[in-house]
Amino acid sequence: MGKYIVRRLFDLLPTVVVVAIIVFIITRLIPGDPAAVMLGPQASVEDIEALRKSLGLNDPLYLQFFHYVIDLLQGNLGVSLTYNEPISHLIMERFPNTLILAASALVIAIFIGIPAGIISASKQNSLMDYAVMLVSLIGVSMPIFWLGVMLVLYFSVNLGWFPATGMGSMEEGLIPYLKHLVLPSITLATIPMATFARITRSSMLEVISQDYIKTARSKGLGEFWVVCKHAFKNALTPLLTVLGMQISMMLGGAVLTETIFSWPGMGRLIVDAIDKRDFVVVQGTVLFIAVIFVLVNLFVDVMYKVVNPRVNYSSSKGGTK
Amino acid sequence: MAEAIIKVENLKKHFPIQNPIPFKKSNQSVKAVDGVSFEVFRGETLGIVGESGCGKSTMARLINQLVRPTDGKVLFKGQDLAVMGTKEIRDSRKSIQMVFQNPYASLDPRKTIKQLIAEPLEIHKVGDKRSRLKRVHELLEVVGLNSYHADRYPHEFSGGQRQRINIARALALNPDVIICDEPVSALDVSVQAQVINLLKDLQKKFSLTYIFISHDLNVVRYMCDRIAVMYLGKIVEIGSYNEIYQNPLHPYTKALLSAVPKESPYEKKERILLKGDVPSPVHPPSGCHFHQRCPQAMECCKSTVPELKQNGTNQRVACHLY
Amino acid sequence: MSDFLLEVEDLEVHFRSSSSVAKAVNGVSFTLNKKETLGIVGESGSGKSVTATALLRLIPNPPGKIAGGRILFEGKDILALSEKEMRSIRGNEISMIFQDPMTSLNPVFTVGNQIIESIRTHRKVSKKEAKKAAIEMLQLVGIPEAEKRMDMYPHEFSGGMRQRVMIAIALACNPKLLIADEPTTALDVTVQAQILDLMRHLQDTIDTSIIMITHDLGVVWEMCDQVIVMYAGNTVESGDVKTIFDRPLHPYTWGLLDSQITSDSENEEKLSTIPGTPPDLREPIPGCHFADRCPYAQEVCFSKKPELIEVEEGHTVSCHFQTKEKRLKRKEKAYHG
Amino acid sequence: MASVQSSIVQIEPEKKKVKKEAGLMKKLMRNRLAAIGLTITALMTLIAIFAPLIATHSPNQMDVAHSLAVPGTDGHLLGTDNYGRDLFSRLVYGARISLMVGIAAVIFGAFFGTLLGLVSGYFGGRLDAIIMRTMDGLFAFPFILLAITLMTVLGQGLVNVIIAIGIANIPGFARIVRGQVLSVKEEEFIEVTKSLGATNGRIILQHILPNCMAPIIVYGTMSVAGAIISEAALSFLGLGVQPPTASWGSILKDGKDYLVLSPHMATFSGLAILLTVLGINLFGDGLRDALDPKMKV
Repeated sequence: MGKYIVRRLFDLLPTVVVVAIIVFIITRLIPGDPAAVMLGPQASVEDIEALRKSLGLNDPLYLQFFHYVIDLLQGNLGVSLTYNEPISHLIMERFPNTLILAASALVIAIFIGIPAGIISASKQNSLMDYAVMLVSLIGVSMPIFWLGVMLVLYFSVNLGWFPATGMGSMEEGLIPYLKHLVLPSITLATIPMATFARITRSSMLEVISQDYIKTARSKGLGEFWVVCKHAFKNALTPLLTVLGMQISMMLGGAVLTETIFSWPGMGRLIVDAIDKRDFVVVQGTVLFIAVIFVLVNLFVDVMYKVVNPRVNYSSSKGGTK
Repeated sequence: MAEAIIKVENLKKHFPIQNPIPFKKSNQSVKAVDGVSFEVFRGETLGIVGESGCGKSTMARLINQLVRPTDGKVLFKGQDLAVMGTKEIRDSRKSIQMVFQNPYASLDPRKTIKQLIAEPLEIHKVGDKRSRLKRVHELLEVVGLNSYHADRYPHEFSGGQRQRINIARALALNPDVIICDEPVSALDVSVQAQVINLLKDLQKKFSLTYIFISHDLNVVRYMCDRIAVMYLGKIVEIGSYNEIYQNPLHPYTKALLSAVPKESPYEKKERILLKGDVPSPVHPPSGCHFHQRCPQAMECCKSTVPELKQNGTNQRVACHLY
Repeated sequence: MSDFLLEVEDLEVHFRSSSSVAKAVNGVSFTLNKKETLGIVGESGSGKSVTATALLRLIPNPPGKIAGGRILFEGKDILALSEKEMRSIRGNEISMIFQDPMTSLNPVFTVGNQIIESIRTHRKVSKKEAKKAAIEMLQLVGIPEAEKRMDMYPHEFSGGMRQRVMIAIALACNPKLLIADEPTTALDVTVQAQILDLMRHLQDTIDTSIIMITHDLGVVWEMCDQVIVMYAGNTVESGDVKTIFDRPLHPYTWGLLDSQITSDSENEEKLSTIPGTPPDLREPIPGCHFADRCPYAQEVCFSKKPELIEVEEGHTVSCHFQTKEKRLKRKEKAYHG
Repeated sequence: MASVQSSIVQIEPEKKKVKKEAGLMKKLMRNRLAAIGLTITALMTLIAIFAPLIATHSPNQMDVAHSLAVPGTDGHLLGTDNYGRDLFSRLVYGARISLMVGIAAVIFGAFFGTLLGLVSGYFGGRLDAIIMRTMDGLFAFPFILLAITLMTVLGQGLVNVIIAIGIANIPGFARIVRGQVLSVKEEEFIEVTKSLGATNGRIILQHILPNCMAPIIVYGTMSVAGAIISEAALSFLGLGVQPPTASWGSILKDGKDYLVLSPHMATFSGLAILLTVLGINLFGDGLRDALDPKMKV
């Protein structure tokens, strides 16, 4: 297993390199002079030029890239032009907030979406199945920024049950803290929840027609065990793939959700930074999110191996050892 | 003795296995075909039999260079295909055609029968559109289908009919040799018989040479003039069908023949049951590959690889017993 | 009467699709004695596998449905049992093994786990005892180093070894009947010989009856006492193997026997074939299902379905023409060795 | 030895396929949900095409005196926005933007993605490694984040929205197509074609691409839905089309600011997005079931 993880890490290395290159290129292509933006409209040409120099913006691109890589290797993501703070601090400050939001959304999505999919598959073509499928189809079609706005409209503005914006702090007690969390996490959970339900259903249906399910039934096992033990464990593999992808989608969705609910997370940080043309922050945070995604994928790969013994350490064709 | 149209010399194909440790080259490989030599004479049918994993399918693909060999020669009419460039090989495929095992998967589902059968003609730029169409109708007739089938799609045909379409396509360019890779093993017995009859008729009519690959000893016996028995990438015995069936020499050939199910409820069969499984082609046993399972293994079998030696008129066997 | 272990009467299985109903099994009857082996032969789509699956009531519903007939197992009407009672029969009194050992074991559980599960479903034993029994089963089916192999996954086994595991699972509770659906079709000849040998050997040891479903007459001659020949959802002929071999009466059986390649099929001589293809079972067929392909078919064959008639003790055939002349039309071959 | 397949296959499969090929449309229409989806999609397309005929007002005509009117007042079917512009007319014109961006971006992404996927999957080796690592790299960015960053590079504007969403769509297509190519490549009929002496170009264009079309079409359809949402999201963040051009996302953005005073702006614009996307997804599901039931989207 250790060997396997190391191997996967090596496989992911080029992806990280590509990510770093893409981020670098994109941020250098952002139009507008960051130095000028930073110093404001009253700044003199000389001041701007001085700042450009100190930021290394006048260096040729390859040299800028070289410095960027050197910095990255030292774990240095740069210093924000507008916040005057190291990017790593900003990330450390904001990321836990996003993590809380994403984690609670993921929990909702998994614990509702997957069981719904299983029930739907085991009662194929029943009323229940149609209901789950229709609701989940609406779920995947949902513009979540609209859903967020609507939730605010009904549950905060009209009913006043939950706060519309902001993130509570633990000092106010657990209940207010959770109240702040409810609407954003439901908003963020919608699409993954619906996706899980759909994928669980379709992969369960595929697995249920396999020969080994027939074997399990011919042993005299009850339908519950056939479905929940024999079928589900096999259906997990495609589900894991989707899980990895959904986590990435959620980091994206967080951008929108955090904007709606004024949630002080990474998403807001990025949107604000784009607004202010603070390309160092954009560069750092986007890179950070991409790396998180890569790590999530590594985790998913390792889980594959746990769930599915057929995944081989090597990629040899022959199953013989 | 007839002229050898294909001659294979010391042919090898080793598929490398990726090393689990990154950046390290692996020295392990699957030895699918491991030093095989034989010849095929014009107008005959050479059968290659063996069980799954013995390398017979790779063998088929090596002959027409669908798989490039690791080592060795494939002489077609005296020219070595193994050293040819891509373009020359493409030309050589005009004369060496193939019929595959799975009649369902071997026809592109999105093409009509007409397009499928005309494809080899198009590829090699034979004739114009009209003459190709004429040829398609001719070929359909030859394989026992009707010309009105030309505009249909493969899924509208049964397995047997599809195999006829495959055969028609293989015939389109008037090849010298057709390599048949398990052409009837996916078919029901009654349909099997139809396709076998067709193949035999066509051989006479167009003086074709067949290389017939199969795991079914009865089919091979019925189809072939000479038979090569493969085990773990090597030929263990080769000879005329009489020699192989009446007087099998290699213990593996004997076991294989004895395993064929009875032909009647009255037949009493003496079975030679082999022990265990076929060993991995990654680490084949030392010496004779068969020695661990061989009922007649001797001490020398563990260490020395037996050569394929002449025994009788045309029969050759790779065994220390002879 | 209830000497029989299993009696099947007029079994009908239908598959419904949005626009039509396919009568996959259309009136199959047979009986099976204790310790006997019955072969069901037929080509693709003859309904032989569906029949076998119906015996355990494992036809997927929808789209499939057992539409008629009776299945009596030791006198009990299987079709009348509750799902719970049925479950206590599956894997316990009637077991089944399937064609493809590559796909019929669950890839994500260890082999040992799968045998133990089978035992613990029907026997109230501790995990430890079940494990011991499972190891014994693996040894019984000839798997070397059984204890070590218990913790391995199916993909680490060869095809032959997996089929042995399947047999171990099926026989773990000493069933009275084992249904084997093409158990060796996916295997190489030498492995097939091993598995058939194992099944014969185990049948002697634990006294089960076997229903052997196959398309290979060789396997029937090898294994079976009785045989029924199926064509397009119908039984066309049944009897003990020697009778069917010596005195086959149905033209389809002739075709099947003659299209086999045997050691005395001359290299130069043409193989006999059955022209045409099986009928579409979704269309109503008023007459004999084989009439379309039958070289001897008369008008009546297309309009009236033949009954299954007992022509001699234990030998039944479903054909309108049971006259001696017709029998003579088939050239006699002397097979007896 | 895969010789056995056919022996227990149940009666139908062969003829069933005939029907599938013959009546894709029929099959789709028999699937009631797909029919509903197709109807919604067609309706939206018609609205987009005939927007000038359907809209009751000019979409950009301001009337500050009647701003934030309640639906139904003064001939404003769905009321007015904060500048007094007729909401119904703006939504009708918004359909044009949404559908145009959705379809154009997907065509853009599908074209390049398919090209890369074909090359990568068929030739394999180093080329494959380079292309796929790049795609993995792009894939590592959450879709919307990639679109946002690209928008900041490209600057606002309709064409740039299309390009940004189009680029963000490339890796998805490349992966789907590559996966499909890898499986089609292993099919026996490809080997047959090789054995006939065909060139790689012929094999790719004549045999591989046609056999990849089903997933491309299905994935493409569903991507249009995604692209419409992305456009709306970009406009919602103020990064999409420039005001005063009416777009569902920008209406929703304005609506959010007047949520308490006038919730209908946000409600109706969001409903328009949801309905359209739902219609396309319903249709896409039906297409998938008809063309490529094994696909997971």
